[in-house]
Amino acid sequence: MEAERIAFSFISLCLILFLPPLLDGIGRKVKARIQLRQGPSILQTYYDLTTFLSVEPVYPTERLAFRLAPYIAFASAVSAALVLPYGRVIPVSFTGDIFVFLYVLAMVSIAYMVGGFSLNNTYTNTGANREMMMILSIEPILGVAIGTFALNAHTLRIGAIPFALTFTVSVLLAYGLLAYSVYVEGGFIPFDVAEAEQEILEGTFSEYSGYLLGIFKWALMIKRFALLWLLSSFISIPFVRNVANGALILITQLIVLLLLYAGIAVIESMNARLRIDHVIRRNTGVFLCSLAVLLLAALGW
Amino acid sequence: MMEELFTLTVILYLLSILVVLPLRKNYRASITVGHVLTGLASISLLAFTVGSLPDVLKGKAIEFTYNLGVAEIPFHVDGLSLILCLVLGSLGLATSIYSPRYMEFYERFGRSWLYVVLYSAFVLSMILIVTTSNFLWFVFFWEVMTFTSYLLMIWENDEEYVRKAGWKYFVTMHVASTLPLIISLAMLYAKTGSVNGLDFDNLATLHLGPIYYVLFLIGFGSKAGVVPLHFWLPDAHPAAPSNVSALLSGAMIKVAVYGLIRTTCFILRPTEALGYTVAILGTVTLTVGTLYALKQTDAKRLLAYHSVGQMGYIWLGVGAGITLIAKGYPAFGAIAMAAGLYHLVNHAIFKGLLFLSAGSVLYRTHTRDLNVLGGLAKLMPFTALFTFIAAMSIAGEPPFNGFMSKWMIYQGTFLSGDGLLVFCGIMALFISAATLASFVKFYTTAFGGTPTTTTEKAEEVPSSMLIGKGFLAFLCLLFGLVPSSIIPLLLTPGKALTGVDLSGWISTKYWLVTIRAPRMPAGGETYFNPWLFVGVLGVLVVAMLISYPNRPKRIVKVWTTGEPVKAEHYKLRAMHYYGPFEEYIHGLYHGGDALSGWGTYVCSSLAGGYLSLGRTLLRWAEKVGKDVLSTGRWYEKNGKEIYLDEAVASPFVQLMKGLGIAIEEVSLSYDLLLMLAAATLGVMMLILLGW
Amino acid sequence: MAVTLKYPFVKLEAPPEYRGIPHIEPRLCIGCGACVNACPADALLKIDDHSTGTRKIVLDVGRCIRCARCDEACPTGAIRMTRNFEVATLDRSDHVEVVELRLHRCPNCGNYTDYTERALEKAFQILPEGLFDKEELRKKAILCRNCRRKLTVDDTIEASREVVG
Amino acid sequence: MKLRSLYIFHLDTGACNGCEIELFDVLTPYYDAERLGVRLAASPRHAHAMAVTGPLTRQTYYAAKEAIKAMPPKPRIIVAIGTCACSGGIFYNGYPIYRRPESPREGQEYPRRGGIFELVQDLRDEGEYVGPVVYIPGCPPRPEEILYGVALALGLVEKRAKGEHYTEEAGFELPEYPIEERIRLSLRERLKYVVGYFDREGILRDFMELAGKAESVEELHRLIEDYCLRNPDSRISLAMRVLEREFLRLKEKYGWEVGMNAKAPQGEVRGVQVAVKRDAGSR
Amino acid sequence: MKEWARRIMDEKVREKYVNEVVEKFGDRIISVERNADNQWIIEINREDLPEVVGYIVNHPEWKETQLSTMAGADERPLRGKFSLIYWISINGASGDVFLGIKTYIPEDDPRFPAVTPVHPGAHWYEREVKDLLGLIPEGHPDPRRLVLPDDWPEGVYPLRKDFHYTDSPKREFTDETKYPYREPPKGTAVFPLGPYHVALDEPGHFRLFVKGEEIVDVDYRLFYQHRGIEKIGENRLTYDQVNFIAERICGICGTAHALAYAQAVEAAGKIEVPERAEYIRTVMAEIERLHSHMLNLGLACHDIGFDKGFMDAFRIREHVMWLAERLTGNRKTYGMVIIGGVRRDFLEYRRTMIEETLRKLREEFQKWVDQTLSTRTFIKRCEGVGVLSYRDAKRWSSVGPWARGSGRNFDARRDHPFAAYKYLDFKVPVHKEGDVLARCLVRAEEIMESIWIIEQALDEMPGGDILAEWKEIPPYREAVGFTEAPRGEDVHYVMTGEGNRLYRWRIRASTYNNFPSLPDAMRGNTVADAVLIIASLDPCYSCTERVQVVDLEEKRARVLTEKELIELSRKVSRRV
Repeated sequence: MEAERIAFSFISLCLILFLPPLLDGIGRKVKARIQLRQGPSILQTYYDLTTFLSVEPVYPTERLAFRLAPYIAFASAVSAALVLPYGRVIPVSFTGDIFVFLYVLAMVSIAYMVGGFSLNNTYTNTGANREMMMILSIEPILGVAIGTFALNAHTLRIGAIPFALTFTVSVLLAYGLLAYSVYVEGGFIPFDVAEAEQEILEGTFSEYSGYLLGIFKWALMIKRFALLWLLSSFISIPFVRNVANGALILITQLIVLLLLYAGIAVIESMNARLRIDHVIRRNTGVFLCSLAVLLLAALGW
Repeated sequence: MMEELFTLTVILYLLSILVVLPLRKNYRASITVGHVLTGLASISLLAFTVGSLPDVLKGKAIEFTYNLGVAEIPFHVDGLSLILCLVLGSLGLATSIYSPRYMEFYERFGRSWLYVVLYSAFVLSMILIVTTSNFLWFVFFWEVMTFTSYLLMIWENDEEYVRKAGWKYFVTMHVASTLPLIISLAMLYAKTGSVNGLDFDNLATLHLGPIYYVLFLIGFGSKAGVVPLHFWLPDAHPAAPSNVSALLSGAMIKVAVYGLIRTTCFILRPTEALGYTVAILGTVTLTVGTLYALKQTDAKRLLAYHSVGQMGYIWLGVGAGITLIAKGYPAFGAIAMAAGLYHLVNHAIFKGLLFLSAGSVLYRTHTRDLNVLGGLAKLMPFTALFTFIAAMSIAGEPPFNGFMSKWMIYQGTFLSGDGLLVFCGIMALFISAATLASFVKFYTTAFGGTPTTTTEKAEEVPSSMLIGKGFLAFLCLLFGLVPSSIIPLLLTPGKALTGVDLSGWISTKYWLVTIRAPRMPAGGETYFNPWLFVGVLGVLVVAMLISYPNRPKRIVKVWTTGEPVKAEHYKLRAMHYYGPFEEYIHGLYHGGDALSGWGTYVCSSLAGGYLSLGRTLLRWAEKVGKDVLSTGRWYEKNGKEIYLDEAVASPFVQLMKGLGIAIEEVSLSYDLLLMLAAATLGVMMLILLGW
Repeated sequence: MAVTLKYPFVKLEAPPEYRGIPHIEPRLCIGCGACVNACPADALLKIDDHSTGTRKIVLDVGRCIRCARCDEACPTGAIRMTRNFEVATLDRSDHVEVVELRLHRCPNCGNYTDYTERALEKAFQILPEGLFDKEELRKKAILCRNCRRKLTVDDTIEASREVVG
Repeated sequence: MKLRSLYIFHLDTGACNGCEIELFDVLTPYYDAERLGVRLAASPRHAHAMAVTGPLTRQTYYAAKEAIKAMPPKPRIIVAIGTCACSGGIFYNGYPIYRRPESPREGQEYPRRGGIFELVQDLRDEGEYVGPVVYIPGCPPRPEEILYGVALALGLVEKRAKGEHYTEEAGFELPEYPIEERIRLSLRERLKYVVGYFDREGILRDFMELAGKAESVEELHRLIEDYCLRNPDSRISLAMRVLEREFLRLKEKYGWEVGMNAKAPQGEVRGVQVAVKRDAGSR
Repeated sequence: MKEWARRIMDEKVREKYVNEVVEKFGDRIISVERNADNQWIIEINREDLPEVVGYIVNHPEWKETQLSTMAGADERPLRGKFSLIYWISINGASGDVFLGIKTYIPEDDPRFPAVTPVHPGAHWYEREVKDLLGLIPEGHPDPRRLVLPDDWPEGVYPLRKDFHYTDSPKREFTDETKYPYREPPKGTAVFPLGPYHVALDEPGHFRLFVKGEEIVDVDYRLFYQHRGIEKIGENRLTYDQVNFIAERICGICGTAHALAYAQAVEAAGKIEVPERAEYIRTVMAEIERLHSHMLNLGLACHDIGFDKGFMDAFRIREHVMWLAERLTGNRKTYGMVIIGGVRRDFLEYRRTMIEETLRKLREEFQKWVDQTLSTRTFIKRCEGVGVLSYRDAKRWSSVGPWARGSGRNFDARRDHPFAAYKYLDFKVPVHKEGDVLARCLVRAEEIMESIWIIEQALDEMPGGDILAEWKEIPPYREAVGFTEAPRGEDVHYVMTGEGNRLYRWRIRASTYNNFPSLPDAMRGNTVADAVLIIASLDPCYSCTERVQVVDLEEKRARVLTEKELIELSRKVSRRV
């Protein structure tokens, strides 16, 4: 058992670190195909990343906050991903870890914001500002989804929720809310307002260069991976929870993850970016509707 | 032994009052000496707290009585009191270290002796409030606390807004806080017939009616700044000197929570209705307070609104605890209450620290307007670091203390299996993000970017001020990383209330915490280990830093897309933050416009007598002079945007318009005011002692 | 499906109508400089060196705007737009095409004229047989401008003298 | 140098938009530079390469300098897209165009100076590192050409361009045509007004072939009618007929004796009749 | 000639306009001269400039009248005076008249009363004249530099004849010599957009003064791309060569510029262009419009992150590019138009190619329109954004789809029929809403119209030569040439000179008239929309900005449901 645990933990660490660029590459390829072009190689994101990581950065400020932000973001993203289930193993697990997951993931955004606000540049400032507003508007929806799961499963452990869920109307709706909030939080088009390239030059990133940028981008990819892995675990585990074989569960999770990435690529290429006020309005609307889900859950449906 | 330590604390405070009187010619010396004594007093209070822990954890309270000859003051120190003692001790210590240098900023007002007298009286009154076990004395000290805090608050009395905030505070406290307490005191006195009968033990044996719940809720709620009685707070706290703000926000409003728990849970019975009320009031408070805070660009006003918001968390935790205890989940209820109290301690520490930091900024730059601040991290690195720790704590980021208490509050609400409480938890989660947003703004506008014309001459504050803040920052980390150092203490009130054994529900080993919910599937609970998190994060950061060393060889210009832009213009100002979001919740902010008319109408018809008092006072004020009246008009004229909170409070505003004009006149002369306050105090004391 | 072309990994021909980079066919160029006059971008240079008697027609593809005015103006078809477009390089000297031609030397005074030997030959080709007195023309045309003027003046003086005389 | 990923920042130093749009085109489905790892960067901080278009006006000079200085210190590849960026193009000596003091504004130097090189040289003088410059001439270059240049920068293709220096040794040819040279030149000039400069060479070649074959004016006329029947393009037919008329007119003018292939007609009115016929035929 | 064209080009109608002006100002008019078919030059004293120009431009009945161009010239070698000429076009399907209001300014007192206070559309023209010729407009609201680079010394005027065209005088470049931007209004931050912003293809600096994300005001500095083309054209190049630099004024609408230039010279030199050449010019101009509009629609998608729309628009556009390459030898800068005609003929196979491409294009573009307009996020981003009111459009003399999206109903192709347009039938799409979506729709509809125009032109194309021979152009004659470029009316003013060279050449690109109205469209929108609004202007030539009073009340938001939009797009496509 211990050997399996160590093996799975190691595999999960490898997945966390090295899978996200591949998934990003797949997303890019799918998008390219939808646009009827050949698109980059699936490994292109690795190339991009290694190229960035080999380039010496320039520093527009000597401020420590600016220089440390990418490292913090990276470390937080990896730490957040470690509380998720990989097969039957969760590298780090404890009660209420879903909040820790959210807060640690929020640290990626905090690093993004602090980096963006640490120097006088309206582009980075606006990017950071928008990132915060995104979090503000999506947090209650995520909260309702978690609340519904907690009411249903009576546990707040990510590892335990999918195993303990009983499927009711409210839980199914909560899945929808979770998927929506994961999509928004991941900053996919039309919700990529914080890193909008054409409007605000990728926000905070507009001042990062070289390996600082590489690390930051890597961190964001890991963040997306963590979010989608959470979703894919929630989707896949209830179907395979009686299967004892951890490897099989892991493979199911991976397949669902791939499908999610491909699906997201399709949605992304079919949409224009929204404005931040559109996003807030839409999210608030979803939140108000989601209260009905909570009511259903409270009534036990 | 413990009793003597406590007495030493009291004596040291009294001594500090006496010592400064001969030194009053020398501003600095008197304040330094006074604060050395108060610092020592705080240390002795901390020593008392630590020393009493073993007994208190076993459930034994420390009881003793001071016989003053004319009256006896009984004391009863249990877990709940000790939590507040801890807060008062640590905050008192920090402000005592911080204040001597900081008060130089106010040297032009002179009167150092008075400041020390008031400071000592204020802190001492709070210590006595949380330890005394007699309701009469409780109310008496409560009044002392209100008076001293009022006088400290209007220290900068040549500023219009300070005087305005002062009378707002004074009036609201007397109408909404002291009055209900005195009414309940009178009713209880009528019931028991003796001062001794007002001992808490005795009162607990009485079966008191629901009217007391209402009176206590109003009385303590208004002091704690619970919506809708919070409107005085955002004006009052920024008006005071920052070290006093730290005490006001860090300690005084916590005393109200103590009062609430002490009265409603220990004297009265915890009921479901009470619990829900407290929890919902808490949720409303945290939502309203924080969303208002989001919009502020005045550093201290922002912090003050956050005090409102964070009090909401405390109330939510306590309310959830009361509900669950009343519903028959004693263990889990105790945990939820502990979560609320945990947040109480944490909030005292980080909010104290934040006010001290804001004070440091004010001390060096003479402004608290976040729009004009910037670039201080470079000039005041330690202040920046401490502020960052405090900001991350209040935003609830792991591994700081705010995260631990919020995490426990979420657990307490989400796992309660009660839809309403879950909703409260969701709002708390949401508002946590808003808090983060607000503090990202607070930190980055003041400390981020390049220095502006306002800040370019700033430098780091003196080391004594830094030590004061450093102590609090250390506590932030300590309570975040080693929650088990305080959780057993926090659990004692719950234990005392329910009398159940909590082992198996919550366990604390070294620095590890685990919580079990009532209906949680059994097994598999593991510990949350902040150190593990810190370890993983640290290892990753260090590993990346080693692989990609981060040493700027030279600094290039910021990218301005090719055309040079002045740095001062190339920055979002504090007021620009979160514009679209605020615009979207604009309705909440400005619903007041519509509500104010309606509210005024309803309230005026409901509380005719209440208003006639105001009208009488108005008539009296007219006699005082027409120019004085202009102040009232000023208030009306300049309140262009009527916020929702003020609309709800419109009867109070009506009243205050009258009262305020009177007090305005009085407060123009500080000495007169002092005399008046002393006289009122004396009269009250005489009345109380005479009974 | 994907419509992407495989270029640059496979060869790709430009369409026959394409105006690619110009190219001077050195065997046809007579160094007349018509293209130089026509070029709006001054991509073509005419550099005469009267000391060594050479004329360089320099084509700089890196300055050429590919308007095909030179193609249009060239009397011999020496400069043509090709269909080649792959001229990216790291070294600008790769873009330069130089045709170095000999200038005609005046047999009378020994100075170099401002036209090339080839231009002269081309001129003779254009002149129709028998239309003019070819020998006479040859005698005059090969002279440089100064000598020719002198010859003409001399002739006139002589003729007038005949008339007067 | 072999890069598998190239973030390009686009720097317009006063171009006419043609090159910009072609640069955009390179990213679109038919050319899809992303498959080579090329992406447009949002900020020079991300860029490995700078795609420069335009002749470097004085107003853009300072901003462009800032932009290149804002790049990471290496590799700082410069991709000069278009003739203007390579050498200043048609605008090279306009008054608002930047030139280094030592660069002549009029001159006989070659390769021609101007464009981005002036800025690169200034930066190098200041001690800034600037990587290699890839010159992609064209006005505007085709997207393929830009792809080729980028591929060259990435080391995916070989350089093909080569400077040439011809001297008299290359040999000299005076090509002989079936018809007299001065008539050919006149016809060539006339054709410009009928079908334009581009198509005239082919039509003239065909015509000369026919004229060479024809023994008499009637035969030439017949051959041309044949040719027009075979070739259904009305414009070419028209051109051929115009050529025929012009040819006969010139023959008439210069006299039939000299350098004649097609024999002179017997009667004087012959040429006129042909012309009338052509007018009828072209309707 | 079609009936509508005959009506517009009616001699009586034309004279009515001229006569009214002459009658109105009577004695104050020094001379009236008809210098070309539809062009009159009226000479007046400089004091009367604002009154006369203002009268014609703001004439209440001549609704779509506008200031087309204004040129200053250094006529000191000829007359010892500077000259100024304001060209006003009378549009709106009522008559085909260009009025040139000319005045002379003495050398020793180079001042004239500014027209800008009467008609803001003259703002840049007058600033430009000040920069390049040193003629000072008195009473002009914004005396800042417009065209010349920041490091250009004061008092050197490049367009004066005593300035040699290769000179490039310099002054020290310091913070003081930097362009004096306005101080940001209180409580705003600066959002510098450009010169090197990823969404601007060209350098231009927009200084957005923002409150958070909301744009409060805009200041900007353009003319980064000022290349001194007019000076080069007047000095270095011959008549024929100028065509090629005219084509390189703008890489997107080069043919329109080359055509406008050629038409101006043809009008001045009275050169008759063969009819076939006119048709070929028309086809080329429309092909250019096709690619330009598709480009713009694609870029609008790109700016809001709608990559599918961007890629598809460019994919469809590539057919046009390939077609152009086959027809002219290059994908852009066609090099087709030359004085007197065109340079390449349409052989049969090229005709077939055009027809095939158009068939493909119509089908695919229709699909694109359907798909894009059914993307809700796209509509959401474009609707009610960047609203330019009719009043502003008129005030600033805006042209092209930018103005037609705001309800201005004029088009140089219809109102001043040039090339072969007088033989063809087409509609001018106009939308009244004034937002980005309206402009997108105008462009989409124009694409369909263009396809229809090309088809007609191919069908009706006559035989004959494609190039007229011309020997010499008489010196010192003035004329304007005008075309409807994809972005609106392009006007070139020429004054012929000696030695096969121009004396004065004034280029007025369509964007030049559109740019100053940009701040009006941008105010009140958010930063996120800024690049979209700029893209919807479809800027192609660098111009500059001005200061003016904020007038937000005019802005009306419009609500159009998705269904209506789809209907609309269907309607567009069904028509052709």
